[in-house]
Amino acid sequence: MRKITMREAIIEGLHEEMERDDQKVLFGEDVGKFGGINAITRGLYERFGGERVFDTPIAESTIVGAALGMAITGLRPIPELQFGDFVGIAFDEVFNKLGKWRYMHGGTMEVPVTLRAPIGMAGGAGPEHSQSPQALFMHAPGVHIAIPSTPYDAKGLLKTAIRDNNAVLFFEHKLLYDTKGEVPEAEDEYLIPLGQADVKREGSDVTIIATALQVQTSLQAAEKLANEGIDVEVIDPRTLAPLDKETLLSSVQKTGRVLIVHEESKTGGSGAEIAAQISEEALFDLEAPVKRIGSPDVPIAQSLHLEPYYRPSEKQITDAVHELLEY
Amino acid sequence: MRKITMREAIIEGLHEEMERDDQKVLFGEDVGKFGGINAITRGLYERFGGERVFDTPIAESTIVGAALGMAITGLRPIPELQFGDFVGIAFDEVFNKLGKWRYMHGGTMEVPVTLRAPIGMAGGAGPEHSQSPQALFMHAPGVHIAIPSTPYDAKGLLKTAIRDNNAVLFFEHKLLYDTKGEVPEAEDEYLIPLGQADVKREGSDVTIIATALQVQTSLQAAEKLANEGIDVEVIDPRTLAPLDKETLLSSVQKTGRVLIVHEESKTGGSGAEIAAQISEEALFDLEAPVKRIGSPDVPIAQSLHLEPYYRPSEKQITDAVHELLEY
Amino acid sequence: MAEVYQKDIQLDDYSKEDLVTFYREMVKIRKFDENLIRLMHEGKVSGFYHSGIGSEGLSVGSIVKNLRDEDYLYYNHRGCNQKIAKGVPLSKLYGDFLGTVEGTTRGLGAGIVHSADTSRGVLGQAGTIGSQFNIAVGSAYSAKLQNTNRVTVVYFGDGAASREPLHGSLNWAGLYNLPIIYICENNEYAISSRWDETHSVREHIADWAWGYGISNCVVDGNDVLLMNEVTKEAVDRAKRGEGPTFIEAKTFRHRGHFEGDTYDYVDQEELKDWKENRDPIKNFKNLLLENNICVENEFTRVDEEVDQEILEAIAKAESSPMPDEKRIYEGLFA
Amino acid sequence: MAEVYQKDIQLDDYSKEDLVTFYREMVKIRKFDENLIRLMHEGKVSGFYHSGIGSEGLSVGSIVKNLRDEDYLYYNHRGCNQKIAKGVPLSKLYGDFLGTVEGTTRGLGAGIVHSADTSRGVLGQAGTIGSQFNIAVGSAYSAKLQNTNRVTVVYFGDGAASREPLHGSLNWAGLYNLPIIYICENNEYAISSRWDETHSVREHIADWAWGYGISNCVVDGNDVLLMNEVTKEAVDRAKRGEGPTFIEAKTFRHRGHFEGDTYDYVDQEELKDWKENRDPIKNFKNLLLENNICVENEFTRVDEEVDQEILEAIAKAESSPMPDEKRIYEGLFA
Ligand SMILES: Cc1ncc(C[n+]2csc(CCOP(=O)(O)OP(=O)(O)O)c2C)c(N)n1
Ligand SMILES: Cc1ncc(C[n+]2csc(CCOP(=O)(O)OP(=O)(O)O)c2C)c(N)n1
Ligand SMILES: [Mg+2]
Ligand SMILES: [Mg+2]
Repeated sequence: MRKITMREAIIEGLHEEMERDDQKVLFGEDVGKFGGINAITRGLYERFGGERVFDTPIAESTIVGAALGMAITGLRPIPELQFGDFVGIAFDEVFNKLGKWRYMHGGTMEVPVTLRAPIGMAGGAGPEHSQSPQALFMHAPGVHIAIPSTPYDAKGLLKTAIRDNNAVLFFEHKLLYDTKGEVPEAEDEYLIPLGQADVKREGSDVTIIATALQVQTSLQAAEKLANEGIDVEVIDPRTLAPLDKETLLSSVQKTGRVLIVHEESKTGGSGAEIAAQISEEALFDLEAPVKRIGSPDVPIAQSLHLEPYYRPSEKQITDAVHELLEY
Repeated sequence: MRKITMREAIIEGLHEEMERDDQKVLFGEDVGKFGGINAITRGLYERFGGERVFDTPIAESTIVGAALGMAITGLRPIPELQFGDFVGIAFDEVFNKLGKWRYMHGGTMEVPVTLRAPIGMAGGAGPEHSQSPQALFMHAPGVHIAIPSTPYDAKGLLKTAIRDNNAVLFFEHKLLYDTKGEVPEAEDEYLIPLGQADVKREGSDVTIIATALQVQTSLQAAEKLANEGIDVEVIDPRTLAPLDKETLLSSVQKTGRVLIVHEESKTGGSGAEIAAQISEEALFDLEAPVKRIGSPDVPIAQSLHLEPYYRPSEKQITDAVHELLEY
Repeated sequence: MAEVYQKDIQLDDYSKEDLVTFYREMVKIRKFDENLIRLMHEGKVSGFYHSGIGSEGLSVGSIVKNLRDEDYLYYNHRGCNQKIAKGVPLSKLYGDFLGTVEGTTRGLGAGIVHSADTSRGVLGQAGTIGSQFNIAVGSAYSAKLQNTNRVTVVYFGDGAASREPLHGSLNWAGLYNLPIIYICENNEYAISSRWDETHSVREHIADWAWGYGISNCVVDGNDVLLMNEVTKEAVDRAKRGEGPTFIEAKTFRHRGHFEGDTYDYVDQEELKDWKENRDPIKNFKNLLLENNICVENEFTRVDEEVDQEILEAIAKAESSPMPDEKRIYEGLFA
Repeated sequence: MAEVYQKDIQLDDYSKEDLVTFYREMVKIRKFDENLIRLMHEGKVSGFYHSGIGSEGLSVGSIVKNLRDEDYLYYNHRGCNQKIAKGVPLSKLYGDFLGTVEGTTRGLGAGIVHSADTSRGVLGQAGTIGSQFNIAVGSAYSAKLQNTNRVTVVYFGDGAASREPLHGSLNWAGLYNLPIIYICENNEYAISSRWDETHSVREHIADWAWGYGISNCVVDGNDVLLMNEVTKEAVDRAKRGEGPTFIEAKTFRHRGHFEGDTYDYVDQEELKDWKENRDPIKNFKNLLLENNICVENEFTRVDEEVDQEILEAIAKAESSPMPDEKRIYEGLFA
């Protein structure tokens, strides 16, 4: 199969879905002629014109609020936040409006919004341009959360998200944009359902549950551990909501040892909910405590020199696996 | 000891702290002459004047942002959000600015802001005026979270919060305002440190960890269970950040059985982080799965008739305790 | 500076039927409100209520002859005035207060906020007042992109106008030249705060729109005909593709912010003046009487018909069941 | 409509010393920037950088003779222009880029955003541009309540001006009559978007302030003396208790939005014109030469002194260590 980058995979997904019908409309800061600051919307303005692909003022809550207003009147908006951190300035729109508008107004309207947002530490962008805010929205009734780790997943999930009649928050880790992976040819269309975890590596000793960039780090750690004869299973939930509990729990049943790895800060991260579910539903399968690795509970320093102390590392993972195996 | 309501306790706390020095300034919507929609700021305008106690326009992100700007220039602001749900429209200010301004600018400034916000379902206020958003801020480096369940705790925590040189989010459950409890006379000043859980009832069979209104519900359930000979311990963390892990873990060690009860929706609630910490640090003390009770993962219906299906009930608690004891 | 909209209105330009319709709709709104308050006192209503009595003219004038079912409307949180004027069935609105499945929310309950009727373009409201500013420009963009000539109208109070999203919204509206009409129901108070104690304006709230190059004006919101005219111009402008309009309509609350509010923070003389001399229904009725368009018993008949309609609506809403617990698990996702 | 600020400036009203100071500060900013870009190319700098070259006059003119250490300043994200003009030591700013403990953040790193120097009233910046609008009114309120006569100045770009918080901020500023000055650095672009493609205004961005009853004007931001005069009036007004001012200062970026930006979305002729004919330093230097206030080699000396100062600052910053991992656990709480 051909190998393309996650950036290319997302661009393809956007082009294909924009092509399918005229209701799709894409907007955000610098997404038009400029093609997006991460070059993810490249070519769309030229192909679909300035009414369907347009630059907005710098006004994030208006961007997300307007997306809702479009969605309930027949469009299928695909807004972009320039940085995922900016969910904070459109928080009410994301948390309370996208997720609840349908339900709280009785359940007749549909909110087919796909909100794209790049996340993660990616080289000295500092405390307000490096965060991974996805966990907050696990507490938000009514929104789906997609967080791909490979080009294949990114394209398949994005297309599903855009076709879904509910709000999907689509978080893209910036350091993954340039990573390559196998993706079917454009003519071989595929979709990945929301709520289906993917076992990225089978194993029988320890289960690692990881998201986004940390899936890659975990797979590298798993290779290292394999050399030592430790057989690690790596699972990527791919969507945090819906969360594919079954796949996670059945792996725990098999291995009895769980490590959760994510880039958002540890306390209150997505690992908290996942660990809680495991301790609620699979306690007696566990042979060791549920371990979590997240970034430290402090704002992210801007210095490149310090960034590695935040980003969960291969070494942290192998150490944690070793610890788990001591039980 | 005299018994006063939580409303009276908070009013007293505010008056005492405003009195201590001129740097305290209190503002929000209708908090001045009107005395606040929950009558919590009653008498302050008359006593401290319109510059230190003032009504603002309806502009929540400005209210919180301005509080930060005041705090770093020598004041000790005590802003009020009229409803806790409105943290959503001041989210970036609360999550990214109050908590991070000091750290991300090198650590020299201080941010002594006490942000008060009434929370909880309290009679048909619907999906955007009934929420309990506190759990979100466990994921926010740099902010403290206080959430009292009694008049005594409310006053003691509030006074500590106002004197603290960091941002404290102070969540007041609306249904607690009229509940009475023992509070020392005004002249007998006391403070309650942040980060110190309170064992509201000692017991040896099951540990219930509950916050806000649910502490009261849990205590009632515990009474019922006591009649059956089941001895329940009820712990109120009082602050979710810092979280008094030691008190929680030592109770778990004693009982081996844990139920967490809170009003925010279950998924991603404060119970997730607490359960995760227990499964990480006290796994082998557990004799039963860690159970959580929260409100359902759907927006809160406006109908009074449906509200009881959201609010964690005594029956849910006693049922859960029975289940835990089956292990 | 925002101009005060004036127009020398010729009653002859209106058919008697239309004039009576204005009267009927205003009365319907008031009686809806009065009956709702009665139901509250009977302990049947969930949540709080913000009475819309005193500003019926504003909603009826702006909506009844100007907006079609397919036009989009975001109402405000005061009364059900705009929803009724836009044609949402009364029984459904009562159902939303009583929590029965007759309500637009099929039993979830809605109070004022959160009822919707997409068949009449009523797209709901945000519990955080002023958040509609963002949402409304989206609907307006939608209409423009889809070439539908639908107009979006967004209602909000003087207080809500101070929310930050207004800026983002006006900027979008002007920039993309959207078919949207902002109607600020300036009743001088936001809960207890008088608007001039919380707003910094050159002279009027509508002046805020001026800087964006958006058409704007101030109008007597209690004059149903003037409201009709000023909104008609705005609707026509929007349909001609000439973009947004901001209308600040002056009115006053006859009752407190919520039922139970002491309402002692307003000047009682001023309140009395608004009630006695500036009541939109009373004045309109007198106008029709003075101009010999109607006689007293025509009004009586309308009043009785409306009473009847309301009692039937209440009966329908009340006789409908409340949902069981399962209802809360329905409809989160499409 | 916002007026274009004009003033017939008499060079005689300025001491030679002050004029040379203006020159020196502008040169310092530019050379700081050029050297930083060099360090970037040497791979020593963390994060991205938004060069401030081309708008030195705006910051120097508004700050150097008008603001005291105790006045509060919120800078924007373009260059370090305002921080340098307000006197933050260069070595500390370089330290923030190089990630050494010499930086104001003692090694956390800051880039442009997030350095602070409270001893000079530099209170930091928000990574979400425009969020300072809210924070700044708090500081201004503080000064007013504490009767300090301190002035708050907040800088932001044309793009940031479209953020929703501007509304809440202008309303507070006008309402509480705060000693605050808004300086909009309108360099016509927000990343790739030309301001007239993203802003709906009557004519100027400053018109937005008009509706609030806030003093406002547009000014040539590349004329250091004009910037000095217009800001002086605003500062005096603020100190007299006459409230806020909104100044829209026109300028242009000589380089792209960030280092590495192709900057091909602007009209290259226009860019050339700004660089050749409207460079604030070049023009000011010519003015002083033409008016026989300085001779060429005086400028050369200043340039050399500044070069020296900058090299020393870099040396100091570079020779200072980077912190170890423990640093990240310091300073979260007071
Ligand atoms: C964002 C937000 N802030 C505060 C409130 C609480 N609140 C509800 S109505 C109201 C006053 C609104 O005043 P105005 O907009 O003038 O409308 P009026 O009630 O006078 O009709 C307030 C403060 C809210 N619902 N949303
Ligand atoms: C709230 C927010 N939205 C978007 C960004 C990303 N961003 C950084 S600078 C910038 C452009 C700012 O333009 P302007 O305010 O005109 O300043 P300039 O860069 O032209 O000096 C953008 C969109 C941000 N940092 N914060
Ligand atoms: Mg009002
Ligand atoms: Mg700009």
